Amino acid sequence: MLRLELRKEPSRAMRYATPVLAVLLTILAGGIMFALMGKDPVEALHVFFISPLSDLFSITELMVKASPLILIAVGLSFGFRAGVWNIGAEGQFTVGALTGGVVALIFYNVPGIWLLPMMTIAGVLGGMAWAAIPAFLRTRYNANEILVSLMLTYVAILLLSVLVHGPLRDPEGLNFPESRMFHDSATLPILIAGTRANIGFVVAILVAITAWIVMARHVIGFQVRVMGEAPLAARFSGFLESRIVWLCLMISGGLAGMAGLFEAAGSVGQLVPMLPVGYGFTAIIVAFLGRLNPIGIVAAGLVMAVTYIGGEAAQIELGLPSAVTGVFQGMLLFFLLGIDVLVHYQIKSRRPSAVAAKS
Amino acid sequence: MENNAVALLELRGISKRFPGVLANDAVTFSVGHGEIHALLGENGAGKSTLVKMIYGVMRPDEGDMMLGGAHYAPARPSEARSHGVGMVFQHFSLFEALTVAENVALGMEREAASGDLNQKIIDISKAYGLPLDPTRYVGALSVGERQRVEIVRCLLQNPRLLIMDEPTSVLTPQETELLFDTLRALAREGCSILYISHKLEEIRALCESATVLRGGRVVATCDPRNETAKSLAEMMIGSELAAPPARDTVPGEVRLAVNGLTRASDDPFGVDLKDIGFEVRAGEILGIAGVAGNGQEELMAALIGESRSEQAATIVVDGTPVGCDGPTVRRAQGMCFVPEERLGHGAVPDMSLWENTLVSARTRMGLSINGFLKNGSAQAFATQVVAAFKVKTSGIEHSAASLSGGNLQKFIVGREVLQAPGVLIAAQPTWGVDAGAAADIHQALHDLMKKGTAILVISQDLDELMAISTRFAVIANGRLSTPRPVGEVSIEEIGLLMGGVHSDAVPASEAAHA
Amino acid sequence: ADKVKVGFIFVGPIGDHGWSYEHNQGRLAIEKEFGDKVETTYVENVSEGPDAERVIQRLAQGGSDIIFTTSFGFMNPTIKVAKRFPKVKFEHATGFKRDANVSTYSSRFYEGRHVIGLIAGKMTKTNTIGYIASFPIPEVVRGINAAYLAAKSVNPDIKFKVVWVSTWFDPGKEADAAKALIDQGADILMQHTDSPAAMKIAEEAGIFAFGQASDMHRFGPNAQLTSIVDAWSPYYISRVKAVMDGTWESTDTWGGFDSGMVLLSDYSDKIPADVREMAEKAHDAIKAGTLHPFTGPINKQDGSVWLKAGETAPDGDLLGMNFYVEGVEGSLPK
Amino acid sequence: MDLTILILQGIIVAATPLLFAAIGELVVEKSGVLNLGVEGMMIVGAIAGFAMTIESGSHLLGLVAAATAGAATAAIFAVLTQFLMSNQVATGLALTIFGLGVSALWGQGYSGQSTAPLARLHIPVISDLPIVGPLLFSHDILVYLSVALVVGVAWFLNRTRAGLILRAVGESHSSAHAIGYPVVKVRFLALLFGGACAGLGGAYLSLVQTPLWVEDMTAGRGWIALAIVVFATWKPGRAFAGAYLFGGVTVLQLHAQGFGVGIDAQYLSMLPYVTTVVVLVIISRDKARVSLNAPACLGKPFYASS
Ligand SMILES: Nc1ncnc2c1ncn2[C@@H]1O[C@H](COP(=O)(O)OP(=O)(O)OP(=O)(O)O)[C@@H](O)[C@H]1O
Ligand SMILES: Nc1ncnc2c1ncn2[C@@H]1O[C@H](COP(=O)(O)OP(=O)(O)OP(=O)(O)O)[C@@H](O)[C@H]1O
Ligand SMILES: [Mg+2]
Ligand SMILES: [Mg+2]
Repeated sequence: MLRLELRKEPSRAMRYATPVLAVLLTILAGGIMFALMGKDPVEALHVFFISPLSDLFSITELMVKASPLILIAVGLSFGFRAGVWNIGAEGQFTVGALTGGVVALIFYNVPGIWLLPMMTIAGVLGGMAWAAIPAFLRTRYNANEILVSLMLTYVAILLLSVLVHGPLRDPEGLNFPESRMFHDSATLPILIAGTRANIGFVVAILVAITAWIVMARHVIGFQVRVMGEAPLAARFSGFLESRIVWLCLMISGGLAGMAGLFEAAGSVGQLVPMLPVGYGFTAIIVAFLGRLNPIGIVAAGLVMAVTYIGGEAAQIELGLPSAVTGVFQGMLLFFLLGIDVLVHYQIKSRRPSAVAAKS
Repeated sequence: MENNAVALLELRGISKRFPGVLANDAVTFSVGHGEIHALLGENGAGKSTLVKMIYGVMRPDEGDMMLGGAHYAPARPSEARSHGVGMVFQHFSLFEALTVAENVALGMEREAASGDLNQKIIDISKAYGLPLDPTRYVGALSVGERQRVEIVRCLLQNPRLLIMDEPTSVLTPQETELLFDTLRALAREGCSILYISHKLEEIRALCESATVLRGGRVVATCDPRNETAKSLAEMMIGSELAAPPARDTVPGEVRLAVNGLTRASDDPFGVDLKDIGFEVRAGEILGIAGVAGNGQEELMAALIGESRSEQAATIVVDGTPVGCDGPTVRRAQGMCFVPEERLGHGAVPDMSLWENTLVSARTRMGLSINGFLKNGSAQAFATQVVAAFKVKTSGIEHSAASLSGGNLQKFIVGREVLQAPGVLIAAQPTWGVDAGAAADIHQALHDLMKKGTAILVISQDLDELMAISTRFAVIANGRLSTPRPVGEVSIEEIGLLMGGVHSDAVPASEAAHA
Repeated sequence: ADKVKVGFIFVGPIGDHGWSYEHNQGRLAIEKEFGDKVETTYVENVSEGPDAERVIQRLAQGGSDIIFTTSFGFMNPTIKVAKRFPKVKFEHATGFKRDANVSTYSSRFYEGRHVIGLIAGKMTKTNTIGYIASFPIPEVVRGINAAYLAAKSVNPDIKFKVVWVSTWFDPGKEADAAKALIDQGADILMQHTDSPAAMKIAEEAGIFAFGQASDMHRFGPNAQLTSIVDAWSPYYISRVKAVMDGTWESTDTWGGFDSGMVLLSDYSDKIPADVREMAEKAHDAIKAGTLHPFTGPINKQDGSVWLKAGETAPDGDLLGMNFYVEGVEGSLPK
Repeated sequence: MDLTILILQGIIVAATPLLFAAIGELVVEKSGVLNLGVEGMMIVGAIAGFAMTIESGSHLLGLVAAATAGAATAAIFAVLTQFLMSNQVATGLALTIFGLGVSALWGQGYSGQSTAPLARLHIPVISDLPIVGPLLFSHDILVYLSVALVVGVAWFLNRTRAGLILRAVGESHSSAHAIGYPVVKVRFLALLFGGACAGLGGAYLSLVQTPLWVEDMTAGRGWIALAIVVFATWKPGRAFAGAYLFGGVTVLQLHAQGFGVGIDAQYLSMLPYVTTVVVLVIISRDKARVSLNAPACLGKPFYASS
């Protein structure tokens, strides 16, 4: 009979080992699932996990897919550490794309190197503005930010839809719901010619590094950590809860807005109604997979990107349905969360003398 | 009367091990029928652990128990209750958002809780002089009333054995007297009582036998009526007790002035502060006594700046009004604070000791520049605290949660004292700390006072306040009595003040005779 | 020779029983037609956002000879990838951008809408037709106008109630919309969304409905009068054949009844003989090119003249249609 | 029939799945656990109910399967959060993603299949009464079950000892543990109940509302159910009101379009979400009331040493 025993201190070794263990367990469980579906597990796993890393194009696409996940997850990690649950990054992403995109469309025929920075600022501000609503409603009216931010996601997506169907629609586009294509100085510079890998990835990495420094070495990060671990100690330390709530929502909203703008100005190049594809939600998993640590999040973002691109490869090469991706992501998170217990607890076998009933 | 030859409860070789601690080591003793039996020991000696096993919350690793001559091994509290064992917990096991009646029902068996419970509660609480309204929410009750709920819950089940884990630490002297009457009445009816307390005078007054634990082992059995408080204490700690430091300073200028502090509590079940005013001068220790839950938390929050006032002048430090400022500004002005709750308030449990210095010493010790943390300086400061206050730890990298309660308390007091504050405000500075460490902390406060710091100590421990403070006041229901020199107040008067009878209403001399 | 590799990218799940389902039927038809001379692959549930370009490129890299990108939102990604893979042939559904190796194709669903409009106009007892619409894009607006004009032509009292559900695919919402329309007196439902939920509701309510995209008979054996079926198979087979023969060229196909790309499923026997005859006549006339569903005089909703008497709508107007014709109630986003 | 009655009937259909999910989650939260995976449990219930009904031809078996599948999904959450002490927010999100994936995989063979909708009750005479007949006595069995659940849960929580214990566990798990209540077991059972309810809510979509199986058919209703619990301030009666309010706004905006109000449909589609936020704010403003009703241990992990 096994039981869990609280460790005196969280285990550092386990903190690093558990994500790896979780990925391995997911691969194992995935192999079993493929076998049950009548596929050769080795081949299927190869397609799912190795093929996305096997050529330049795939690797650049991994960067494209991972960039928004990393940006959003890094932002969310601040809130999640402080106990501020912004579940509506998807909406902030959408509004950021919208506000930044509007700048691009206003200057659709005015090129200039100032344009992209201006769009980025507009995108960040848009994301912040959308996140300000749950921040205000929580700090002022005590309204649960999980639900408010989530409801606002639906509103944001509908807002994008109504604007792209109406005022932002491409005048030469036969009234189809798409904006004009952004011109060159309104699109993100490409890193590797002939691919879609753009400057957004570099920005995402820089943001992650900055966030790591802030989290580890700056009072802002300290505040956030203290708030999450012991809210009373945060008050004792002189940190105001409402200010931390605002701070976290502004950081996560701003970065989600930036990610949205980068999607619009990067891999898509215009505003389309289907721009939000769930990055805001997946980023939540990425944040946890990366242990709410910005550097871990970079790794987790790439792992998550692999599951998406691997999922597509599995469809193309093995004819597996797209639902497999969701099952995979769910399993990965389950394993991670489950195994996480080893960071704080030890598995001990119950002494035989102790009576069986647990308390 | 039942046969007294067989003890009601008999423990034989009970052991219980926690990771790294042997909490109980082959404990053997017995409690007779109708006996009031004391269980003594320092903090962490294993008293609570032992009674939790008797009540079925935990199970012993080794040893057996006999109840009324039969084998007794309760697997869960309900089994203990069905054997006639009741318990009042050290940390209450109540539910704030539930009513008194619901709380009582939860502590009873289904059958016992049936019928007109409200009437039963009213009846029994009247019979024992413990008035209670069964329909009120527990969250709205005072601490004393909450304890009544726990006791009534036990009494309703006609217990053979009643276990009380530090029941008086939260009561006024008058309430304590009332409780003792109840317990004596119960004992006369044949109910045995196992009584845990650190208040040795109480034990001498109430109990007819005592078992002393040290480090989980039984080190002595005695009749407390034949002992002195000093001899009991020395049995507990196994060595001589140090004398309290002498109070030999002359107060200087006013360093902390609080005027007309009125504030509604943030907690719906909290206590509002009403027009609190006092001064603390350099070189003096003002002690504030009071029963828990009479506004101490709110006062502490207002002084720290966790809850701010609208008027800056309500709190003045060295002539600077800081009533509207937060803790950081107040610290810059010279204030330091030791909150009552160590883990989670004074320290972040999962952060290392050196990171915990950043919680309160950033400003005064210059542990950050431009918002960037100077980890090296923080580590150096933490090392200094650990050395100066003899904190037992294997390193400043270890988490606050890994320290024992007393050592963490030493660390927190040290962290504040070493910041050389002009004003130090400490709540329960020695709560849960053993006699040795308590003496060290008292000495540190004393030294600080001598250096000209104005110190305010809020405590429930009257003995402590009497020992260290120069002036003394009582907080009751959000009001503070007028501070007076320690020598001038009697225990009876304090009792009345703690019960909310104000010295403003009753002149001190009269109160003393009341 | 090597097998011809054919790639597909679908916007929804192939199990949606609407748009993606029918495109997948076309894929299966290719496999059936050419057997082991072809190899098909597909990727489903690709959103019309940032992922599309990668998936298309993957299909191209994977050696596809011809790739069908089956939703409007895939237009720009298709064009971008096509530039990088000049040897691969691309076929984009419902768009308007072409290239040397990019063809476009679409169906004149409005021809089907005309016929169901006629049937509905004749068969409604309450003179109220419920119309469940997705998004106000030209194709959907065109469908509403076509059905309305036809219904009006046989029943001057006809009223269309249009409910926009702002989704292509949310069965629950489509069902709620269907119920709302029925409650408001609609006794015939039309839909321009992809799930068969409305058909199910019509069946339950004992009223009539027209299916969309695929034959929804099994969801409403009594309710379905007919369905406008997207029949992509003939087009797909001919395009793959062209690749095999080396005769593939960039083209712009907008096929209707005449090309077999739009079909009406079997008429229900609930349709009275005279109505059926009228419907068949209209169908045949459209097929033969003698009848155009948008033939003037037609005014726009605001009363301004769109088509003069006898004038037929130019394709350009139809492709970008963003106005209601006179008589339709409600407003469109500007 | 009178349009008002028809609209009310429509609202009942739209509200019932929300009510099932919300009342289940309410019990879960009352026990101190926050399970954000309602959407995942609903969709698994939707496919399970549909698949079983197709395979067995029995709606009853379908409903049993839906409840079982919902509970089984919840069991994953329960094991992770109660035994392995994982973070409840993250686990709930994972459950949603997992549920959507698994249901899509499972449902591959069932899309496009069709079953008869769940029969509506018809009581001779009573069901034919004007107004009350169609409004109250002509629904499918699940509508009555959902209402019965509200009453039952309210009774359970406020009038029974087991309900008292459940509330106590949600209020203070350490006190409950100290006086001998099995915290983990209580929470486990509450989670299973919540899962079963969510499963039934899902089955209501696939067996009554549409009724057919399509991927992602819950389309966010699980999240709405979570919002309803908060704005009900954890009271069953108010959860009923919340579900009907949301269902009402959803249905009424469709009707408004049918009547031809000149507002863009997307703006109308935002209404239910905006309403939810507004009501949430109104309810949450009174901090004292929320904190009196909110389970104090909501979302906090519990570890009993020894
Ligand atoms: N659940 C637990 N897990 C691990 N160690 C524990 C646990 N409970 C108690 N201990 C340890 O067992 C020892 C005895 O604790 P116990 O609470 O019985 O002391 P006590 O005599 O009641 O002290 P106090 O006077 O402070 O109440 C202490 O070292 C304590 O830290
Ligand atoms: N839950 C726990 N898990 C692991 N170790 C614990 C736990 N609680 C206490 N300990 C360890 O047991 C020892 C005693 O802890 P406790 O806090 O009871 O000290 P204590 O004996 O009361 O000492 P002090 O008088 O300083 O308070 C410490 O070393 C502490 O690290
Ligand atoms: Mg201790
Ligand atoms: Mg104790």
